[in-house]
Amino acid sequence: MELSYTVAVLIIPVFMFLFLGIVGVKLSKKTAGILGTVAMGVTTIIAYAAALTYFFGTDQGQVIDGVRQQLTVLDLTWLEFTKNLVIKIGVLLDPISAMMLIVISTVSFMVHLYSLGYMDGERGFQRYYAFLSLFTFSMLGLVLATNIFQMYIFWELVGVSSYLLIGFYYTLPAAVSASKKAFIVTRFADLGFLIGILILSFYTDTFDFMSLTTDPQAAISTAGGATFLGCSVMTWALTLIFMGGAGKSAMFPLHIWLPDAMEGPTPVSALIHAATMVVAGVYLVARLFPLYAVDATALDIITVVGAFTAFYAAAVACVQSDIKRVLAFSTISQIAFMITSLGVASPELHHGVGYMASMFHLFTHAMFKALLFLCAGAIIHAVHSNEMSAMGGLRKYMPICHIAFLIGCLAIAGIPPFAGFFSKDEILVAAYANSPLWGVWMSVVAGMTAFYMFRLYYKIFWWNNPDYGHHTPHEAPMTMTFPLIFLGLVSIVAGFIPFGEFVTWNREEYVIHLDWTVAGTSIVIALIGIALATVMYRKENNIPERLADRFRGLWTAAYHRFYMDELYQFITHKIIFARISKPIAWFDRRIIDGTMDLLANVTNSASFAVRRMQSGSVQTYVWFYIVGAVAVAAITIICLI
Amino acid sequence: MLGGLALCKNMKQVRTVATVGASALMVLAIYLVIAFLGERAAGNDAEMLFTQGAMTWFEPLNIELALGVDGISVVMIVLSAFIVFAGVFASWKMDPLPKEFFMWFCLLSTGVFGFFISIDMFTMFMFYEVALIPMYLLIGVWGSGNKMYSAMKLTLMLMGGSAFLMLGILGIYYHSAPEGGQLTMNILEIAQNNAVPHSWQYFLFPMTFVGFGVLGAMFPFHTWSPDGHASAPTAVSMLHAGVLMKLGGYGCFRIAIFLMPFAANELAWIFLTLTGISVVYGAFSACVQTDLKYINAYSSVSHCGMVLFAILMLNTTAMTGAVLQMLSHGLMTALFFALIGMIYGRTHTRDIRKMGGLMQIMPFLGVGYVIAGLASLGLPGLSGFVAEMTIFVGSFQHADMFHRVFTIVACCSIVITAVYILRVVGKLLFGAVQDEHHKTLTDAEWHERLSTVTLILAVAAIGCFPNFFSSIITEAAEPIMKLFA
Amino acid sequence: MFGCGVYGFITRRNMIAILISLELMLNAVDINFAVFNRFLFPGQMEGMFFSLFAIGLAAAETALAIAIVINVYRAARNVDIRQLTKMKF
Amino acid sequence: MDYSQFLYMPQELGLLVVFLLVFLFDTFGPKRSQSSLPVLTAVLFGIFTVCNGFMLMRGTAFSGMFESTAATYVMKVILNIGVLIVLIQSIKWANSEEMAIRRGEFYELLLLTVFGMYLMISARHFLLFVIGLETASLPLAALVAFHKKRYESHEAAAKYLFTAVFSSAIFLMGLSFVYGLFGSLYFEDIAYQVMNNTSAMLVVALAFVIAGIGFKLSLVPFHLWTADVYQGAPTPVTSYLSVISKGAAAFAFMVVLVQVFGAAYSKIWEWMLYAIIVLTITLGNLFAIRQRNIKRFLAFSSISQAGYIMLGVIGGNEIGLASLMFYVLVYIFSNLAAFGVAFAIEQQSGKVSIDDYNGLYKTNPWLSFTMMLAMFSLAGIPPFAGFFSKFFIFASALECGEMSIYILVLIALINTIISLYYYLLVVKAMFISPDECGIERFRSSCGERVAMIVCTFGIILTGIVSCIYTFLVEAAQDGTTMFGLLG
Repeated sequence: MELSYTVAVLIIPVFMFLFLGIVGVKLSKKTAGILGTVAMGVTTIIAYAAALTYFFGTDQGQVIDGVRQQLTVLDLTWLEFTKNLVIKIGVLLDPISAMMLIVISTVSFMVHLYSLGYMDGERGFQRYYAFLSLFTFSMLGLVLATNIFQMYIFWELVGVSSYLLIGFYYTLPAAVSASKKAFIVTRFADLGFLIGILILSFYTDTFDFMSLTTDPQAAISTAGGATFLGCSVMTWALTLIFMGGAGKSAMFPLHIWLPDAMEGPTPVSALIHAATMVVAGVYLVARLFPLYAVDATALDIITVVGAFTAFYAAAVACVQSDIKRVLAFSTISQIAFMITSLGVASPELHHGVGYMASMFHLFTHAMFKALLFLCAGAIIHAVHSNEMSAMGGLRKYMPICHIAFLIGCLAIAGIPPFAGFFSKDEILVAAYANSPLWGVWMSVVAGMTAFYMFRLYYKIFWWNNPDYGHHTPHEAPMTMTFPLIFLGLVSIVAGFIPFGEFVTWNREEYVIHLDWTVAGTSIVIALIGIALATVMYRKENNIPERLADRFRGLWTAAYHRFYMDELYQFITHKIIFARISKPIAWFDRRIIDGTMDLLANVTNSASFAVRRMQSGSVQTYVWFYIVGAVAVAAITIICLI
Repeated sequence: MLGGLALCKNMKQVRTVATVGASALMVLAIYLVIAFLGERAAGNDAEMLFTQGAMTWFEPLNIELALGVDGISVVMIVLSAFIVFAGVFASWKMDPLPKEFFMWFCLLSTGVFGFFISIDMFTMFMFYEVALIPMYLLIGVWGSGNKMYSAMKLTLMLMGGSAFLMLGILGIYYHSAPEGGQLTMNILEIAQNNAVPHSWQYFLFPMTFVGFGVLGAMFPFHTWSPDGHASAPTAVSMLHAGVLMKLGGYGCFRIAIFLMPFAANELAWIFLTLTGISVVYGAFSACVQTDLKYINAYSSVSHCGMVLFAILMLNTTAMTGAVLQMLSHGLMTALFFALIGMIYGRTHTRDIRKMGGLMQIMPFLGVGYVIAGLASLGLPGLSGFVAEMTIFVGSFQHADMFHRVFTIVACCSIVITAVYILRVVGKLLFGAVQDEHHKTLTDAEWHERLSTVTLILAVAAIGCFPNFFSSIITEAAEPIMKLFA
Repeated sequence: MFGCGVYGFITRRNMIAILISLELMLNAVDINFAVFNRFLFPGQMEGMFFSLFAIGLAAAETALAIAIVINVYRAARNVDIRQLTKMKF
Repeated sequence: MDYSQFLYMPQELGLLVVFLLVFLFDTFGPKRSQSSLPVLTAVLFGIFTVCNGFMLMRGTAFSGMFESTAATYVMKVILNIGVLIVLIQSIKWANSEEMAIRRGEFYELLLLTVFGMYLMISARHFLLFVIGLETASLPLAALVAFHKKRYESHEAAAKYLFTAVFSSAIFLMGLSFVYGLFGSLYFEDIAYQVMNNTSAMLVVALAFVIAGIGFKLSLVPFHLWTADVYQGAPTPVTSYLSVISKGAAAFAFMVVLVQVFGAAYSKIWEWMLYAIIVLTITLGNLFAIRQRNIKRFLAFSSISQAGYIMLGVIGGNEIGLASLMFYVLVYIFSNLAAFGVAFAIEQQSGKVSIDDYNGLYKTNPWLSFTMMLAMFSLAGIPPFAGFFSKFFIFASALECGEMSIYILVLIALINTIISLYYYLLVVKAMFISPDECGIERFRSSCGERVAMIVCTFGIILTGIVSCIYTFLVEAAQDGTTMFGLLG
């Protein structure tokens, strides 16, 4: 197959990972970094080639009757469970995976480049690049997966590389616990994913995406009317699989790991926790969308979870003071947009526009959120702090960064012609098409998005002019600014890509036409949000404080992220550790072990008890002797009678 | 043709030069695999290969010195060879009485190898006990901590298990042939006769299963494991957790399930419940331990519970998973114990509260530990994932709702595993250095590296190319599981 | 008579007395044999012979026992059997 | 009288020749060369043992009172091996100053008891049986008292003698009932009449007979003399008592129960024996746990071992008999090895407590190695012979396939764990425990070493070399009709 070179996008990073991981220590830091970046550059080129060939190549029968075909480029058997249940490692090219290829390789390459400057001089630089390669490998493997189990495999690998990267500064307790938390929470979600896979494969007897999605109705019907606790097993399976996605994509209530994950190096946050890994959940649902499409219950669950998370995260983002946390909550909120969009994307409604919108938003969001994070990284690099209070008036010191950040904010707020406007608009269209409730809800959230992003923007670049002392912030080096510029440009133009031509739920073409009522409203709402932020945060003033005082309770709750972390803390420490593990350990030591020891002790004391028999006196001996003999006889006689 | 006995003989002669012995063993084991695959490729599809022309040993009881291997025993032998090899290097500087140590160590390995190649219940049982008793001295003499108590407890509990086992074996023997037929100890013949009356199976199945289950650390007979492992010297912990506990699982299916399919089917639910409890219970217990070896021991309880759990699912996939899990757990737990031993050898404590930031001081060991941890919590690309997934998928294929629900319960353990592994890794390796004295410690030496790398490579090999192993195992598991079709 | 012997063995303190009790028991056996032979199986002599042998055995036992009792007396200066409890438990 | 019938008892005659030679040498031999008596005895007995291998004669003598079969012959050979080991072991001891003037008696009495055992084994009439039994036990009382200067020795002798006489009185009482019931003391005659007889008298008779022989075997509750006597007696005598006389009694016990009262098996004595076995094994073990004196410890361990041996009887079949003999053989090696070590240490340092063995491995590795083998073998750990003997004896017990026997075997098996515990305590003392006031390094005497080496090889090889067991099974099956009558 012509596209088989796509495999190279998997092989190069994994090779780099092993290479840098094993011999990296011996290389100089510079060599390691450059090697990693170059390798990533090659990967990017190949990925682009593959994606573009897929989208624009005409001669391979890729498009039949206006439907883009899914191409399985490679499928190697990796592990055979039964005749039909086989894990294969392969490469599946279809619109969404090709799109993801572009997203991942672009952002990853930018981050590699950026890190050359950002991570300069850090301890374990080689290790950092090794992990980045590992991540890229796993993420690409995830999107190119041909079957659900391959996806699960890479899903786990992605989780681990995220764990390793979050915990990169392993001497800091905060980083360690954040990485642990991230891993465990996603692991918990993955449990759902795994069980979902088990159920799904049990009833459909296949892991393969192609066979699962080509005829979803058949797959569902093989499950028959099997139900479990009132719901059909398929709903269970799909919901559980979504749970996996929700964990990775930080949906409420499994979102708690993401803000903490910001303890990792900022480029990592940009790559993993903004652009790529966190959208894996969206991707998962999109991948299995044909199945979800026939199960209204599962879709409803997705919608509700998505919509609630979007609102919740936006609300929290409004009051955070750590810039990376704001961005993290904004990410959660945006991903929730995508999820909601998928949830409302029933094919019957408006040609399933939500699916396309979701993917579109995924694409644009990856670009501008990566941009925002990289900007934030540059800022943090300059002021050595994550806290807003340590910033202000930075526009004079870091002009490029300022512009780039502004572009990002505008994009996320949904101001035309920036990328976010187009994709978000489609989402709102889809939401309104589903029900006005969701439409209004999502519009409000969009407004909040504009508000908190501009709050952030003003707090960083305007607000006041603190005294930076002798340590004046300055613009970042070229390796860091270039990615900013590049991504900024992408964020501006990406919205004009005719996305509907490439990615739709049934892989047929769909022409986007702006629905100006919706678009208009959303622009207005966004502008209101921006205006509000401008009023409150452009110059240093006390409005925010007064407001905060006014709604003290609400503010504190939001600031503490509505105590979700504490709740988890409570569950894990007080319930799981103290109420389950400790008692079990106690039970083990005292009861089970105790029983064993007791057996020994009883034997011992029995031994002590019987020693009286051995009195040393011949007469006692004989007494026992005769009694024994007579007793044996007597008992036997009694038994005989 | 490579008879398995050659392995043992070879071991014994070279006991003092343990390295040569272990390496030779490994070469032989690998040669065995190649020969085995060669035979299979040549179209020899007998159930057991390389059957030594069954030599009658004790004629009155029709005990034979019957040896042979199928896919499952082949992989187990390879596993053992690897761990023995690594164990020898891990105990390079054994002191005092190195000669005796290696002598007992070799006896232990002899028992293990003998067990895996026997297809006669008597020889199997004999090797089983041969493998057990050196443990007492190995722990008692070279162990640490509360070693006498642990050694005694371990030996007595395991011997208690073997008491049930002996009764079970004799019971099977006396029902091994239809009325008037020639009684036999040969497992294959018994399986062929399939003559054990159902009523007796109800009695004998629990006997044998519990007998082996004790060694497989089945709840509630697992308490020897934490104490024993905690007190044992490194190489012994490695071999014990790595191989000896597998004897339990191997025996469970080779004798209990293979010979008494009826009772296996009928009584599976009882033992499933117990093993299911082991899986979750072990994991929870591991969460709150503070001694590295205890953590690992409880984790072994959990993982080995998984082995027995899968065996009881009575289908080929789960069975394959069980054997993979034995392999995987064997290797990674050996790796764990090796690393713990090395760390303990330096810091002289195993209390995770007293250590921290070791990654900075001994990066090699730290990385090794992380890899072992990741293998344990089932990272794809390492062996744990392959094994657990095979088990889960296989178990979930069971037609019975009860089994499937239990599978889900067992699945939960992967989360708990992640919790305790990350807890340890976080406290032990990451963070700030807790004890100033630790800063001067050195990283691994060459023999320690060799031992660690061998195991890591093996773990990764299974993780990356599972189908190679799984096809060998599946093909061996199929004839056994045909009994339940 | 046998019962008497057993009773005597258990209750007497003097070793010689115990020896006498033992003799009683053995004699009871002899009489038993003789009587069974005489009344139940008059046609043969097996029981009688047995009695004779038993008497011989009893004599040997007594001789040996006396020797040992003397030894014990030398060592312990008394013949009280209840003092013979140095080794116990 | 047909003197050719003596040809059927070549072993007894051979033994008598040895006895006479020893006696003559002791009495008339030159005074200076008296110290070579022990060696001479050992050599003579060794020659006799070897010759024994070619002296199998099947047949009966004395109008059926005496019978020689392959089984009895083999049993005697087994005993010979044990006696030979004891003889070799005691060479140095017999030449010690204290023993110098009495060694002749020691050997004569010893050989006499062996003769008694031979009679007991081959007896087919209770008269001969009783004579054998008494010949085997009375001289032992004298042997027990052999330490003239030790008070314990006398106390032990007194205890032994009184209990022994008491038990023989009980046994004879039982026999008189048997005679009263059946009018004959020939085994065959009795065996045919026992069928369907469940009278109370038979039960009492059986109980008394079991008690009488159970005394020799030290089965619970007829065992209480054992520990005291073992402790008090000179160590060679103790080892002799614990293995040889016990082995002979075990065989005789099986013959009496199975051959004579076989027909009453399931009705009467199966259950008696059942209870006795459970009691013996369990109590023996419980007593053994707390012992610190090595000889007392071995005494109690030998009690529980006797319980295991009885499992061969309860099976009541050829395999059972063979397993019993095999068990005795293995037991001879294991226990004599243990006693050999204990004896060597006692000789050297006078220490008899297990606590004194702490750290023995550091100073005397070979002694502790032998001791460890013995302990493992007694505990039934493969690949040592004890494992095989235990396995076979359990196998033979289970052959009848009754559930109750399965339970019995289970109890026995659980008891092996307890026994393993205390055997391991000894091993622990030697290998693991630190030595505070350890025993110094010493070289044991030549005789002791030879004996220990023989035992060590016996422990290692007896099990693995399967032809021994096969041979025993063939011997047990040879020419015996004793198992056909089991009812």
